[in-house]
Amino acid sequence: MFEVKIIFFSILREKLNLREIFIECGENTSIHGVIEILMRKINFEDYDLSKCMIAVNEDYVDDNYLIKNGDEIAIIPPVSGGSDFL
Amino acid sequence: MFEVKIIFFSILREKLNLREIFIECGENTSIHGVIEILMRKINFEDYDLSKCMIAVNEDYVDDNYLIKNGDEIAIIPPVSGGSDFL
Amino acid sequence: MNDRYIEITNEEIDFKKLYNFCKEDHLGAVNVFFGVTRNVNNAKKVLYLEYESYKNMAEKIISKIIDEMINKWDIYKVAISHRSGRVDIGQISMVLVISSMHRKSSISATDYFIDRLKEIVPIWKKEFYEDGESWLSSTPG
Amino acid sequence: MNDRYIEITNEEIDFKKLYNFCKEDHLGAVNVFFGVTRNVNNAKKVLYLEYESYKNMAEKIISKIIDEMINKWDIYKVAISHRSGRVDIGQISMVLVISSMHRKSSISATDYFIDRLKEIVPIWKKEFYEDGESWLSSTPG
Repeated sequence: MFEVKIIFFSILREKLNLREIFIECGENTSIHGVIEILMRKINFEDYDLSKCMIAVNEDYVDDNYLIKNGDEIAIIPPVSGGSDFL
Repeated sequence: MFEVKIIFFSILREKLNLREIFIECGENTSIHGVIEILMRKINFEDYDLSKCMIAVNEDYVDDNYLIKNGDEIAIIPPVSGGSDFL
Repeated sequence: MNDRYIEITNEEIDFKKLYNFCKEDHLGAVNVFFGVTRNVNNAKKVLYLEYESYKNMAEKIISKIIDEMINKWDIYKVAISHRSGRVDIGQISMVLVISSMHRKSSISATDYFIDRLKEIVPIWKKEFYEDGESWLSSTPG
Repeated sequence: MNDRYIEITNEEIDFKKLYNFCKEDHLGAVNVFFGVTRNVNNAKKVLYLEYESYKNMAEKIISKIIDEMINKWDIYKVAISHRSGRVDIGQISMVLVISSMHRKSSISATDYFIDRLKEIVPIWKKEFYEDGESWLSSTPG
């Protein structure tokens, strides 16, 4: 078992009133598995996590990525830089 | 008969060492006719006038345009504004 | 990497610095795109806005987009500055400068950069109105 | 016409003036293209150059091109300044500013303007080298 940090941004950060949490998970846990653990721990209400992208250590990864000790996982809601000028 | 002013630019102006001339022409002379008069008056050497566009009173016209008294005719060699940045 | 300058900043964007970074005496074309904070969005009056970013990742992803651009077009240097924090109406929220020999490449690359920015760069915008606030989601366009 | 600012000038181009002319609080996008005098052309070292223009006609034709652009794209304001006379290496020879709600229109219109400039605006460039000088002719590209 090891601990990984999960960070939240923008609408999710505000909705959850949470900037980051640490969760425990076992060897060979995938991003998919991390999200499942997260959804048991946290009430996301009506927020649809599936529209978020996931980054590990500042790079996008897919659901099958296997997390390692010390990974920083970020939940990335749909971005909106540049929406001033469409 | 009336007089019209013809003005030259850039490579033609330098080649002819001439900024403008006045030529006489009759009613119903077309641009085509003006160019013929001009070629009898001036030695253009190897310069191919057919690659120039013609403007009358600061608007492009075609060869059939009939000149009027007081018209300002400009011989426009191929332009090269913007050739710095292709 | 000496071919790019990337910043996410809380300060007013210094356009001249970005321009000078990109300009070279053998280049003929410098295209600059300014994103400006609008006072209206979706027919609602906007008072000001705030950008939030995942700063390090945003800079890293922008650098990857620049790699993509350099693979696609013959461009020379790229400088990009995007605001974070509060930005008032009429203020510049983003400046993108691209230099190239020929103008077609810097203009096409500008368009491409903004498409990718709106897809994958972790920056978020929140608009503040007289009667509330809302997080924006990039709309296609 | 309050939607355009056009000048052919012997002075250094004042970018800020053009930008301020085009910027409006309800617009999100301002694209700026800088044409810069290059120190090399066709593998020849250029010392400086001179632009000659048929000034009144150039301004009139530029205004027609802007009409064409406004018919094709949803753009808001256009400001263009083109140098005449001697321009040194690294100096700005042209600035084109276009503002719009959405960036696609100002970027596309920028590209279009430059195509048309090189076709029909009566401005000519002469390059000066160590061993001579030559009038340029716009090359396709």
